Amino acid sequence: MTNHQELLDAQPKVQRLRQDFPILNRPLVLGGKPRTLVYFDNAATAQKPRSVLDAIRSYDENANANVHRAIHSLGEEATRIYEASRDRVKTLLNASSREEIIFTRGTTDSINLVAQSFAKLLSPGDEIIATEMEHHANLVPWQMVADQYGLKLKFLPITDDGVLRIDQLPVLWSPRVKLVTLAAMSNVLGTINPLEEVIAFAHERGVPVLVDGAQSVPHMRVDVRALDCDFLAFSSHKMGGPTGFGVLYGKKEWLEKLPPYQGGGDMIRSVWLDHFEANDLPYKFEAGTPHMEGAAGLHAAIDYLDAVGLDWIHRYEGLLLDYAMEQLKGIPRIRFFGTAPGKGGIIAFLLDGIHAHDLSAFLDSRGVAVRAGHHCAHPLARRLGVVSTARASFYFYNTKDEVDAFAAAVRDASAQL
Amino acid sequence: MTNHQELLDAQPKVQRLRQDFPILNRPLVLGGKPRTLVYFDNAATAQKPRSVLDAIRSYDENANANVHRAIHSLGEEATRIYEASRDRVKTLLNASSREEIIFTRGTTDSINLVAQSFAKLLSPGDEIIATEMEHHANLVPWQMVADQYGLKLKFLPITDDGVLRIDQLPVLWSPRVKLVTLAAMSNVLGTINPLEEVIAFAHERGVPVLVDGAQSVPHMRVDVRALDCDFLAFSSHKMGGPTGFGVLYGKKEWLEKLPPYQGGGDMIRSVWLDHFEANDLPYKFEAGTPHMEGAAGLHAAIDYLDAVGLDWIHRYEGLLLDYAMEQLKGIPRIRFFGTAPGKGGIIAFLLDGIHAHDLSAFLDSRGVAVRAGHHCAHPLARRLGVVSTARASFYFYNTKDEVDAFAAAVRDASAQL
Amino acid sequence: MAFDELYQEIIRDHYKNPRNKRELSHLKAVENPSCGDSVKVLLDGDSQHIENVYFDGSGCSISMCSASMMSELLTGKTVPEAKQIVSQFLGVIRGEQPADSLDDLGDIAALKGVIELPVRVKCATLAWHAVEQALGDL
Amino acid sequence: MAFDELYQEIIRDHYKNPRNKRELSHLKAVENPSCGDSVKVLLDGDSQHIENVYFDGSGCSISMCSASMMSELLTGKTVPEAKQIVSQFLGVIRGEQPADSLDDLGDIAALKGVIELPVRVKCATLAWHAVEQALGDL
Ligand SMILES: Cc1ncc(COP(=O)(O)O)c(C=O)c1O
Ligand SMILES: Cc1ncc(COP(=O)(O)O)c(C=O)c1O
Repeated sequence: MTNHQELLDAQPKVQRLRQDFPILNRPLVLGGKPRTLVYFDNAATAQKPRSVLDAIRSYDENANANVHRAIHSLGEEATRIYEASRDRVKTLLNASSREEIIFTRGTTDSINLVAQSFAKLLSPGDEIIATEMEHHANLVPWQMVADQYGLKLKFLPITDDGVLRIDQLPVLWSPRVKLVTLAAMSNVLGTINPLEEVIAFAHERGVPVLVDGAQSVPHMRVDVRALDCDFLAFSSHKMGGPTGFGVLYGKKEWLEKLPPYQGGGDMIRSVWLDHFEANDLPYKFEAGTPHMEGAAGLHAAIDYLDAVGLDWIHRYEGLLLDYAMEQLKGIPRIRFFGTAPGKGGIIAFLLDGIHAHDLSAFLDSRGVAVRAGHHCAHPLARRLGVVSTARASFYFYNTKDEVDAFAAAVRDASAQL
Repeated sequence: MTNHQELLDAQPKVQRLRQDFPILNRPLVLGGKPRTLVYFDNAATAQKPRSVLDAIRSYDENANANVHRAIHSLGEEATRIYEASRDRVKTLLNASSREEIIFTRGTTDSINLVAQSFAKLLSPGDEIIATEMEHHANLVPWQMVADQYGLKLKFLPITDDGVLRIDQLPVLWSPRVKLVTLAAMSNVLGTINPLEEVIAFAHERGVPVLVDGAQSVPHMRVDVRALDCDFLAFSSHKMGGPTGFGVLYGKKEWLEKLPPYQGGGDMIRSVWLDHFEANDLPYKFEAGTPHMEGAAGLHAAIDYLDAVGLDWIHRYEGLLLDYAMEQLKGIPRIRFFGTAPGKGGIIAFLLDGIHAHDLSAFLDSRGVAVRAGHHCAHPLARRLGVVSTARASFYFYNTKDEVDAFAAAVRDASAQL
Repeated sequence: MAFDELYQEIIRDHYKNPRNKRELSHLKAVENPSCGDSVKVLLDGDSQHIENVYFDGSGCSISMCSASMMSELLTGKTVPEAKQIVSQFLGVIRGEQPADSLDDLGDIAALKGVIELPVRVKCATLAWHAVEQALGDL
Repeated sequence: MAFDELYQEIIRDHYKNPRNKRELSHLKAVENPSCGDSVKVLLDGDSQHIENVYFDGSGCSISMCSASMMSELLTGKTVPEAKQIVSQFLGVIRGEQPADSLDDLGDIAALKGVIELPVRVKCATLAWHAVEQALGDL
């Protein structure tokens, strides 16, 4: 009940924040009726505040030029904006130095970078440990290098509630294990994994850990030095920034060891016809003209999130989750996937006998946007014994009223479909 | 003289077009004096018309959602916008089918994709032919795979005027040659290469050709079916579209043969813990959440370029080039790099005894933005016997008056430095 | 779009009472990469003529009713007729041919609503890709 | 920025009349990746004390005058003093320390203008990265 009060008390702040998001105030007409958009597909991609849209536009209208190479005023301005964004990410993550922040196309690109480069340091028979709950982005790149370089993948199992079986880590372990990779938060179950324990265990054995932070960095404070992870990957578009942009954080010692990933401009120090010398960090891993609007926009997104407060965001989403679970629980035929304690603001569910597509199409006709499918975690769906689920995922701009509208629509679906 | 008249006659059209580019009308203050920006660094990145900025903003304010997977209205709208952009690129290039259009991060990413995937089909000792004038983006990726897979790189030489020595193609040829890769237009010399001849020669021997179209697609009509190239790579940001986005065109038969490049969401058909099946084209090569604003913006950029007229753009830039060369020619100490007949709107030059950085800093103080350096073509600079050059590169929105201001500033630099 | 516009009565009927559905566990399924839904199709007949069409699979109303309607429609057709119908349906659903051309194909016309919905197009066409493969294998 | 603000008289003088420049063809150069400019630095002295600093290289006014000024400034310094000056200069140019702290280092203060110009920072620091390496190798 005191949580309920806290949720109610937070609503005015949330209503104020919503004013910053043009799309949340967009008129929708569905089947001839005006509806207000209830956007509960935030785990797929988040909406952008006006300050981010303005940062992109201002970059394009005032500063646009190619970075790092132009001795002219626009080039200096573009470079300053691009590099200031790197400094901003460094501060957000509390990284030791700006050389540890690599700009990429997104989480997928960041993980492919590490997989391709790290695999070149390994020998056939070496092992990599992942988990059963990984997103395809943290699974398929490893399958590809395992296939190419003769590596072996092993998987930490989960319980039926969606909790990581960390007790199995010593069982899976072998001296051939060279890397552990896992999501900070599952994009289906909402489970927040015990990263500290995994990292401590691996580090005691001299093995680095990659954290897929796609679902954690947008929703809670992540301090890479406190966490002591070796790599952290995340996407700008899931935290209110532009699409096509993301970050790979890597400890300097590891980034120095890894060979370059893509070849091209900016990642080189010198080039001859028959060979090249790689540039210093972070440029060594940034080939070609970067996504400069992406950098400008992510900078604004981080400023926005910090002003809202990442600790508050995490707390508020927990309140929304608890409230939503209360509202949904009694609905006939409903089934939940992932009920780990302390989980993040994601609810995967089904109504027995109703396909997730049909359910989500029904909810959409009520203006409620949820996702249906395997959520890019096909093996996890199989593990849960389903083909697809519906998923509602929250961000800080979602309200109690939206949860009510959502729960009412699910109740109607249960009655009518 | 009739060319001069044509240039003069075109100025009103150009002045009208300039109104569409907010940054070109931006006030500049340099050393306390108001200046108008003369942006002659278009080969590095182009400026964006308002319609592109509006397309990005409208996407974010109205449709933003993740593509391909969401059964909700925003998701359908986002998918429609993303896929409509693919259709638009298909039409621009006159490709046979939409499956041949892969969205990437840019030219660099497109070429790395082909290099990494194509190399997996080759055997040690196989050969790849490039040219001495390639941008690092079409050189370093090949060095990387040559090193990893034991391939051999060979280079078509150039004349002192910057013309490709295509007569050397039969001399370099061997039965081990598996791919020819070359720029349509050099980003330093402006040379437009005889692609048809190279492609005919290679195809007679059953060998595919990759065209680096970074400098051609923005400036002239490129018809992939008429050209019959096997791959074509280009960047959105050099043609008025967003950064962080680009295209790889590939003939379907080749794209079907190539193994996937990056692993992750969207590029799969099914995934198990220990293996995956790749998705159909074009998705097989598009891993992870795409750059949706990029697609929306490129679509608007292509619409804009088509309305202006790509044939007209090519013709007009030729007029500007001729005029600029006339104005520059008499300046004491000036030296040009690249004087191939029929070249594109790029002038690489030096004033003897003045370093290109100092020259471009001087020009910048007059409001003229040119580039100085090796322009990501280090081996070419060595071939030309210089460390760096200054480079002015035009786009259709540049005017005769801007060329006059530029030439006056170069003349002053020659007198004062 | 209103839910009922897309999920017309006839669609719900085919979903609840699928025609020509039977277990085909020995066949390889065609899958929808975005959700994992799958359909298998068996053609019974000779290289000229299709006597019966059976399907198996799991999926949403749109994909399953599309499979059921497809099986009814192609039963008894010659192979060239069937191929023509498949390409006609796929062309319409992809927006390459006018929607009205489905009108003389019976129940399947009810699926015209998905043309505007690129994500649902994948549901509607799943069974048709499966039968396209099966026709190709004849 | 006006050209003369950046290219002050003292900078032009060091460019035209470089101090302590001589051929050092046997040494490996430090290069600026964005333009190909390069500098080599030779320290003459023992592990405690720098008697002479020589440089060689090719580059723009900013990189060459910075090398020339650096060579003057570090001549006769102890190794710890030299290291301190190098880190002070790099800190200022990168904007991590106040610009005024260059004022008691002589001619080099003329380079404060590049602090606002991230691309030119690479020119100004080239010789200093070279001497940093040379100090490390002592
Ligand atoms: C000829 C050529 N190829 C490739 C590139 C690389 O393009 P991007 O940096 O957009 O990947 C460029 C431009 O920088 C270029 O001019
Ligand atoms: C846990 C997790 N990892 C990776 C990804 C992939 O991110 P992106 O598609 O932005 O590359 C996502 C989101 O789709 C995710 O939720």
